[in-house]
Amino acid sequence: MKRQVPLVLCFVFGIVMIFTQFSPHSFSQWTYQEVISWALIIGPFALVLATVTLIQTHTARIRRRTEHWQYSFVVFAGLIIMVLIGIFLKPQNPMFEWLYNNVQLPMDATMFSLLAFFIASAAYRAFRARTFEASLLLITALIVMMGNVPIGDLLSNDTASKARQWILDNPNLSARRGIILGVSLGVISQSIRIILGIERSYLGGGD
Amino acid sequence: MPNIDRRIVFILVALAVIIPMLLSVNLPVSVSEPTQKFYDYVEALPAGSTIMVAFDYGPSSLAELNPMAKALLKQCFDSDIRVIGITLVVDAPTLASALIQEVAAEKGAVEGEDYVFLGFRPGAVQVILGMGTDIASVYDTDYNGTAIGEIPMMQNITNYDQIDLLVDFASSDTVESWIIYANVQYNQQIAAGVTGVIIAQMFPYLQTGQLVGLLSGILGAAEYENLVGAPAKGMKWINVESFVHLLIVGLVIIGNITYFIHRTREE
Amino acid sequence: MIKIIQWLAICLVLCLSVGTAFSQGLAPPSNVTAVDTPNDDGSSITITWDAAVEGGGISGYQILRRIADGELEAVGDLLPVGTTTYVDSGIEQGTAYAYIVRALSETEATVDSEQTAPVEGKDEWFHTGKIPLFITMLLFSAAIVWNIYSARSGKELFVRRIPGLEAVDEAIGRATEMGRSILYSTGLGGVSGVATIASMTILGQVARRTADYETVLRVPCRDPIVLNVVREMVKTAYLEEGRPDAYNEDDIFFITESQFAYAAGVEGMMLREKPAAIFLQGTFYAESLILAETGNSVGAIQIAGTDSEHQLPFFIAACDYTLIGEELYAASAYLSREPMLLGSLRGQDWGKILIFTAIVLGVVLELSGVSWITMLLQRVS
Amino acid sequence: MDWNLIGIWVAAFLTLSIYSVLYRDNPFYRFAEHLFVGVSVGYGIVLSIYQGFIPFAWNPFFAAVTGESAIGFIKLIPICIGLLFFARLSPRHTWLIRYPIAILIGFGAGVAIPNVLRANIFEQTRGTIAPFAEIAAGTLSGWGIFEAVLMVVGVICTLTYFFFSVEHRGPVKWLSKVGIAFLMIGFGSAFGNTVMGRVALLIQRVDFLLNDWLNIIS
Repeated sequence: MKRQVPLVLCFVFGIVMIFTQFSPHSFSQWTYQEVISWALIIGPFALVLATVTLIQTHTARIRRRTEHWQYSFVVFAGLIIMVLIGIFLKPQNPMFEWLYNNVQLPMDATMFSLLAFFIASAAYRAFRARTFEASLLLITALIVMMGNVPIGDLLSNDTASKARQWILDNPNLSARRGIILGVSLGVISQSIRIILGIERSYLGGGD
Repeated sequence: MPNIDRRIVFILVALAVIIPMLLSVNLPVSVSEPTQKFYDYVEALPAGSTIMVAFDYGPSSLAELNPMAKALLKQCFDSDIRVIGITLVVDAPTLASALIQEVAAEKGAVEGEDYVFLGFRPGAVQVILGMGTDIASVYDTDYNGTAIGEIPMMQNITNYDQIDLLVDFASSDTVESWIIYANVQYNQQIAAGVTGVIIAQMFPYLQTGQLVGLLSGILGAAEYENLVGAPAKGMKWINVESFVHLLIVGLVIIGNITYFIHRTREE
Repeated sequence: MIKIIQWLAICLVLCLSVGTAFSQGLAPPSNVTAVDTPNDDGSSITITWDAAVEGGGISGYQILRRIADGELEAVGDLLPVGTTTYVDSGIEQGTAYAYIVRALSETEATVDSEQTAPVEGKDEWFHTGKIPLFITMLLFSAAIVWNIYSARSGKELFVRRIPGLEAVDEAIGRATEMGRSILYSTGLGGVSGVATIASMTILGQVARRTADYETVLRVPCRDPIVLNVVREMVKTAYLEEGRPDAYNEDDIFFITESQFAYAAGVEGMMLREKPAAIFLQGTFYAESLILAETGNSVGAIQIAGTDSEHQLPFFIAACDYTLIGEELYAASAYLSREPMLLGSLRGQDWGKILIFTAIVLGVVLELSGVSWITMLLQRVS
Repeated sequence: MDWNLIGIWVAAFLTLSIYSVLYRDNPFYRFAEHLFVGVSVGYGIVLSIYQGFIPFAWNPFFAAVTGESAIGFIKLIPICIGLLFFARLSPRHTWLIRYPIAILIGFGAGVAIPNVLRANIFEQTRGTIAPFAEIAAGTLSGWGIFEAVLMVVGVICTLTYFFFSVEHRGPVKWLSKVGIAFLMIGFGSAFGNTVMGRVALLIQRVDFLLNDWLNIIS
């Protein structure tokens, strides 16, 4: 029950999904569509579970008074306000949109923009031409960076953007292709192992 | 090695953004081939064609993708191309809906006739596959809850067969999903506008023709604004961007010079 | 008199026009066939006919169909001249349809082809166009499975040296000498990710060595399920090395599921504890640079490994050693010597040989004007 | 009350709170960071209920209950599978969570195999060979021929680098050395492009602060 059934389920669903892709029969197509919509239904449950875990973690932090435990209340406040307004007034409600546009959106964008600062700091402290390979990476990066902005063309008489385009189109493309081919083989081989029940680590440890 | 406080570098970055922005510098922008191809493909569509636009990005990528999405929408509404907006990303619908409405209001496009926004459905791959047979099987209503059967422009649209081009504005692996599932399986023509982070991995698909065109980050946005003839944020930001790139290039060079001096001294 | 001339004129025009029609031969479309469209779900019938002779006066075609002895009905729009096939996808399955192709001239004269035999749309169980794909899939699966079994039956499988891995012992040794801790992050991925699985396998091996040296191994986790699996693995490693006493469960802990908060947490740890060695193995996103740059600034030996392409440049630039993409998977096989991993690694290499062969053969054939490899790889829609 | 204006002030406050971490960790940053976690999770829940659960599970199921179309009852299967996720909350029944995970993983693997094989292996191999047809037809310039050859060399060398079951000695070593050079160029391009993205975000935030909030630039 604990190990065999999941392995069988995994096998059956995997094989069915493979088969339906080789079969244009209307029954296969119907099955395909139906199972796809199941995956859409199962998804939200996982999200709710993740939220429950989040709530548990923060409740534990408050209970144990770990460092900065007061901020866990801020997490709850954000969560509850968003959920209450969203559920009762629907996501199209102006109040919900206001919260999204003025609270979530600016914070999300700002968080990621912090990386611009870190890149600059890393550029000064960490990016060193220590080896031949590292130098190649650095030089390409500099060319692409300059090719990505108009000032590069202004300083180099239009060669920067052409060089960037050539690099992206040629050596970059073949490297990507090599990676795509290799990683895809890895993904397919893992998928085969999963369907055949050889790879079981997703079941976690225990019996 | 002089290990300066990284906060000094942070201040330099901030200045490199603020000063050029206040001075509003203007540098000429040329147009790259993938952008031109994208533009030409859309331009060649006859009036009354339909484009599906997937707004697959959240707030963390709006700086790069909003300007290009706006430029494309302007072009579509100007040349009577109908737009179906969707998204595969959970934090996108509010942002995308606002964006479409903003451009539609400016261009006088009518909701339900010139454009429709269908919103978000979970399970990216399943959504893409589902629309291959029947869009209504995935989206029974639009974002506002109007039944799809009651939307005038959706009357003659069942699946990808009636969609002339799919444009994916993306910040993650969604372009690959669109290619693997919509292009390979349903032969849907696809063009993409992507963030800087994922540009490099798009080129294999461009060469095989799995992508008909590509806009790269804020530069692509500036180029497209240029082509459409509606300079906006993209053009303005790419100029500021120039100075920050110069600063970073300078930092790398200074860093390496000090590194080499240090190394020679050690030897 | 005028009337007669009028009549004559009309007659002349009529004769001429009939004559032209005949002389230009508004011939009926020939060789009209209707067959069930192959490789579909029985929802369409394909009609084909021969192209019209040039200058035959034909300006277009209209497809007509009838059910048994029913009325003729027009299907679809007028087709331009030059068309030779039409797919009628508006059919009912299980009903037989007979088709007629009607040719139209510019003067709106029409001529019908002969009626085809009635055909039905049929469901197909297998898409014949996908046979190359199917065979490749079976071959590759067989290669993987065969290699796994041969590895399990005790055959030694060779894995090449992986540069970053030699540094593992060096890093652990250095941490031991300096009496500082080792920090190991399994990244942001969930338990089913290929990279996370590989990372946890490597962690198991690192834990065996730290158990021997009694070096502190700290593992901050982002996913609660990963946390449980990691604890189990590290505990087993310590047990097997005979040092269960050295295992401290609190060294493997949950930080938070939020991306940047996790990064901030790990960054804080680096700054406070100044670990001598840092392992960043698994799936990483934008936070990769924050981690690698901070690690660099505290002077730790950093060994990174990820299959997240976008983050690789940052790791390569800011870390001492980086396992690139597939190398991460290979490293887990190399260190653990687990037959399943070794076997599939070799199976994947066989796949690569197949791709090599296809490319080289394809290039040679293409250059000599033969393009069947390209045809074989052609997409089927 | 002008909600628009309040919104801008709130957004500006939160933006500056997050930037304050660049100086050092402080209560403003911690407040913003925690608020961010709560709000984004809440947003995700609301969206997946309204845009996922209701249209795909609730509506068809409701139609089945009211007798509109009995096929909706089939949705009970995925709903039950989804409910099994909650088994994790009970230590004794945690193992039940393997059922939905196994289904999702099996589903994903099954969908992936033919598609990845086709799009990433067949298509990419074909794309590598395709330019040689143009060479044979004589439609490719000298430079184009060089690029096509470079492509094949790059792909083969990169793949050789990822070849694990032979020792990298002799010619293999050289091929993989060339491969790593190609890889580095690839990563360099990725780096240069990533910089563009992150900086664009920063510019957008600064534009917001100077333009929308402080109204400095017209």
